[in-house]
Amino acid sequence: MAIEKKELEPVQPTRKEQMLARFKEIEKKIAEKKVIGPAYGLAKGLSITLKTMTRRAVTQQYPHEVPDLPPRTRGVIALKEENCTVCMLCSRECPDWCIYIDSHKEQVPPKTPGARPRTRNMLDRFAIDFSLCMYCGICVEVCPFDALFWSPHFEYSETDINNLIHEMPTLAEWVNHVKPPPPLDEGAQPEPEADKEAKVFEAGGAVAAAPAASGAPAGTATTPAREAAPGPAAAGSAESTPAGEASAPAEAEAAAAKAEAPAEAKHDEGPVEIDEETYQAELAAGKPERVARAMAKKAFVIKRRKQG
Amino acid sequence: MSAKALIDHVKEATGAVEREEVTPQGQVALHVTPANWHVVAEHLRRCPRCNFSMFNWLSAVDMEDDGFEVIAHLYSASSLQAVNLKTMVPREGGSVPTLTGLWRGASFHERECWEMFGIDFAGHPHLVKLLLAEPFVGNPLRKEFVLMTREAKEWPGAKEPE
Amino acid sequence: MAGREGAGVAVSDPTMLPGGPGEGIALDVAGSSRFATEEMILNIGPQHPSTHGVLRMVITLDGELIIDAEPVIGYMHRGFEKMAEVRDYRQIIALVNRHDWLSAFGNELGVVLGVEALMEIEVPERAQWIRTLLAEWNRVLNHLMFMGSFGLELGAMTPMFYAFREREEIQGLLEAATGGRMHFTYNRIGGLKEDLPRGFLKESSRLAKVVRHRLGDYEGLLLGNEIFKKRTVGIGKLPAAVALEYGCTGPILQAAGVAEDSRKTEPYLKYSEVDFEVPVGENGDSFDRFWVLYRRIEESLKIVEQCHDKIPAGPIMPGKMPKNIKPPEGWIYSRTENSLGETGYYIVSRGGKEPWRMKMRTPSFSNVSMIPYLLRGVLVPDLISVLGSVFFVVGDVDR
Amino acid sequence: MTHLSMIPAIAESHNVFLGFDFSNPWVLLGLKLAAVMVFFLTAPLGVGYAEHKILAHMQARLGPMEAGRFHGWAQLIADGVKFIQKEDIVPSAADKAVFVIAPAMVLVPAIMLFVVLPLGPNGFWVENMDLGLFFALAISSISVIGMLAAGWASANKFSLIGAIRGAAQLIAYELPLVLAGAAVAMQAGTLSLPGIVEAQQNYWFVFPQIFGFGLFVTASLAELSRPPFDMPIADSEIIFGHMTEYTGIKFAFFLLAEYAGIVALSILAVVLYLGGWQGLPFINFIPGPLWTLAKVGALAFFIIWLRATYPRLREDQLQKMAWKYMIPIALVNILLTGIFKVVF
Repeated sequence: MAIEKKELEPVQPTRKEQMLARFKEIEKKIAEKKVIGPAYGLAKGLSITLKTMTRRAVTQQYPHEVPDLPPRTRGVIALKEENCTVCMLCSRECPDWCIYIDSHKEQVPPKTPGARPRTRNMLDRFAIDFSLCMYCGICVEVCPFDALFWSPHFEYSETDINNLIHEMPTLAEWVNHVKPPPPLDEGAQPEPEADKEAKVFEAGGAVAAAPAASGAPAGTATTPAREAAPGPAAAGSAESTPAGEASAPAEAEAAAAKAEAPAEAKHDEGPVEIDEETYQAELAAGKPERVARAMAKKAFVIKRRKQG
Repeated sequence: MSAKALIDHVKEATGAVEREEVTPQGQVALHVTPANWHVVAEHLRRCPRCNFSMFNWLSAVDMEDDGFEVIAHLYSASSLQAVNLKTMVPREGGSVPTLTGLWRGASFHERECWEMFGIDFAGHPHLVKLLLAEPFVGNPLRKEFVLMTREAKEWPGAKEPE
Repeated sequence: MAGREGAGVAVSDPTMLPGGPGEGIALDVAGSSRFATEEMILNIGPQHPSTHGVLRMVITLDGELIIDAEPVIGYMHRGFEKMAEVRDYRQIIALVNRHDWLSAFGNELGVVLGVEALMEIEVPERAQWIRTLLAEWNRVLNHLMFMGSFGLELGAMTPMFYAFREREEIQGLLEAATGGRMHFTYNRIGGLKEDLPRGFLKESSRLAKVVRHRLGDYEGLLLGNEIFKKRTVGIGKLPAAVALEYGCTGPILQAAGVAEDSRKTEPYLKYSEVDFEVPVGENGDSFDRFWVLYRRIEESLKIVEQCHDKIPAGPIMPGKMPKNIKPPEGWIYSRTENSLGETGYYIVSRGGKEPWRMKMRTPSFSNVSMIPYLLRGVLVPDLISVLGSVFFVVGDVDR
Repeated sequence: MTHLSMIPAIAESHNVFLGFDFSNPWVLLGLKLAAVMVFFLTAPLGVGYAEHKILAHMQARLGPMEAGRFHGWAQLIADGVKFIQKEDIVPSAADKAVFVIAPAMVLVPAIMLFVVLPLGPNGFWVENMDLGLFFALAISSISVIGMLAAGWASANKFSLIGAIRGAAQLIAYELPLVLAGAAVAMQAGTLSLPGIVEAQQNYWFVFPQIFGFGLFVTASLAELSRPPFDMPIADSEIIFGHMTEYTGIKFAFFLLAEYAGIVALSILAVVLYLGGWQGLPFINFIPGPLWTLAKVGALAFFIIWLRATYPRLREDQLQKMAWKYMIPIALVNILLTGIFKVVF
């Protein structure tokens, strides 16, 4: 099957002039170098490397010098477990099926005496298998209650792949590394919900300071996705969030009413401290300090919930 | 050459076009029978008016009961026109004449399509596995071929919060 | 070893034969034909320093002269097309980031443009401009990588480090906006994930100046270097007709003398509103391919700079978006001029959340299928010069 | 015109070593051997470390910074320890005896080269041979046998290609090297290396022998397989040439020989062309050995600088360069030197 060779028109006539001009430029370039001499290029190269040698090196000495990563960096996924309502959205939207959630329903005594007791979902297990995770951020994006955050933290390598399944205490621990979202570009459209989200962020105590307000408000990370989130999920979450609950998501909803928010935060969501008992017990059990601290924090939150 | 002019021209010149298709986005598809596959392709390649000198890609789509739709995407660098040449072959024993004699680049694409769908390319001089390992059994892109990663693992999202 | 070896080596693909060997160099290697020498089969790869990835070349040698070459691919086949069939479109964006990991942004762009066209979604102006800006930055990232690695393969290691110096800064810039250094996952059907952070445009324009300034280093170390010219001029000449037959696109086709660039011929995003040129080579040899790459960086920086002034204020997602991304029944072939050439996604939708079929047309696949044409009749050192200038990413070849 | 007998330093007793007079020949021998080994083990490490740092800074990096705290000065020592600890693998298909002996065949000539190289006046050398220059050039080309042996014994196609390239290259470049050296010997009127240095009292030979110097440096680079002539080990084509299959301490021996080669050929170039230990006028108070080391350092820097800057040539282009250009130029150079000697 021999091919009949025929010349095809390689270039569109409209661009022919442009091409010719380009060719001339190449020829000129080549000619220029010829004039200067055959060793011009060799000498030029030497001068470039020598010049670079006199400049400062760009290396960052990593372990001694910690990189300053931007807030949006997808380093690791942090979980603010108080905010999780076990809506399962993240687990279902995950392309890698790497988020495992266990939960149970619990009867919660009514807030006002005489009202009906409510049931709510209690999170038993929230684990992310980082050996499967592809760091796409869809879970963070779909989370309707801001329980998941991206943290720029990246130093969690393990020597055994099984250790990359990180459970709730560790995920909660990483919330400490979350940075506030950066202020948006001047041309960005202000998000109507952004104010509220910034509040949620503050209330969580994840970071000391929310972004300096300055015109454009922060925290649009989840907004577009929320609009696009499938209907049933949104409905489901509404069901699982009984009104008047002192839970974090409810607080998020209520945060619009500005006066209430701080009061409630005081009631339930103060700064997370360490439960000394658990901490010592965990340490004695030979757990790493980091894990022990996380477990202790968890114990503290659970205790506080029981008291409250 | 506009899409319409091209379709008319090919229809007239070869008489082998079963049906044409222009999508709302303006993309052109010519449907032919497997027997006319090579004839139409040769016309598109050789006719100076068409001059589809670029073989862009070739693949297939599993149409379930209808069989497989084989698509060759051709492009003309002179008229900046693209055309999808399509034909339908049965699920089992489907065969299409090879285009390797017209465009050298067709070889790899046909080998890939052969291993992925099990469509034979009659006359291909070197029809062996390309991307898959030699001992691999099955045609992965057929719909009946299950994706093991989705079968072997339980979907964690299947749970309802209880 | 048995299976692949037997299939590949014994009968090399005869379709490669017409058209004759690559007219690489005039062979005046002392009388290689006079001796009755035995041919040697050499496996280059799958693990070899110059195949940047797991491409394997089975080459038949007479001395150092390559008589036949066959690429053996598939070592990194991950079944992307099958995987795409069980993912919804948002998940696919994260998936396609990863087949050509050096031009992740361009890949996701191809998918979202296709789905948007199918669903007839109007993308806000601001989002389109930001997409254009980031796509060009991604192109610069990719081209810098190949410029550096080409130098490294020819034995000049410094350009590689310079390339990474620049890449590091650009990656930092893109990370500030997208959160990823390589896999951006920044596009969404209809627009973008989130808006640019404050100060991004300022930093971007500073960086554009810096990179443009530092391009001179590459010109001095490679393009203008006599040894580099000796190694590349006239090596691996690819005629335009052959390049088209193999479906080569991007810098390789442009180096062969065809000004085909879908940013010009079928403008998408905002490419019709910015001013840039498509560099065209003369001889289609390794030097021209490299030169086109170099010029493409310059042109991309030009586009980047124009974008800074033209990005309007406004939303980044359309006001009315359908709740579920379910394109209507139909098909579309969405092609974009990606860093290495034409990346296309043939999406067949049956109205579901997931595509019925998504064929990925990747530039590297076509480029690699063309390599044997260039390799016949060149020397082993020129194999490196050819492999380095036929730009491919192995993940993009094998998908 | 200088004559051998006119040079005072050469006339000194053979018992003088490093400026001291020794009466016991055994002590002298032991000291000489120890000096060669110490120099052989330290100077290449110095060059190796300099290469790490200079390359790094030319590439906008820092290079080693950890080993030994201060700017990674102990990096090469750490490397050596690592090499010793590594598993010593001999491929099953290899020709074992040859495979094992090949590194020694490369290493020993590199050590022997240091016997004749003079660093300073008054006995800063081990042996002042009358045929010093020829000895040096002859010994430096023995390593090609080790290279071929390594390539052949490895039973690896890449090694074989590398070894054959290396052999072809060494043979091609030995010629311009020797011819350039011959012109210097003619000019100096002696083959003794200290004698050649003494002959440069008035002016360095780099001035009359500028072409010879260029040839000598280029040919040395080719002989050392240093970029831009590193095709025998071209790592992007043939992995690492004849060293591909070597691991651990054997591989370290090859590397040590390479860096010792840089030092040795730099000293040789300094001795032949740059006046050896002869300092510049007015700053003559600096001792001779320091002058030599400074000049060697400058040459080594230049060699490293080339590595940072240039891509490598192709083997056939290199051969063409040797046979078509460099050897004729070297011959013409000898002719001109001869005319120069006769006329003046």
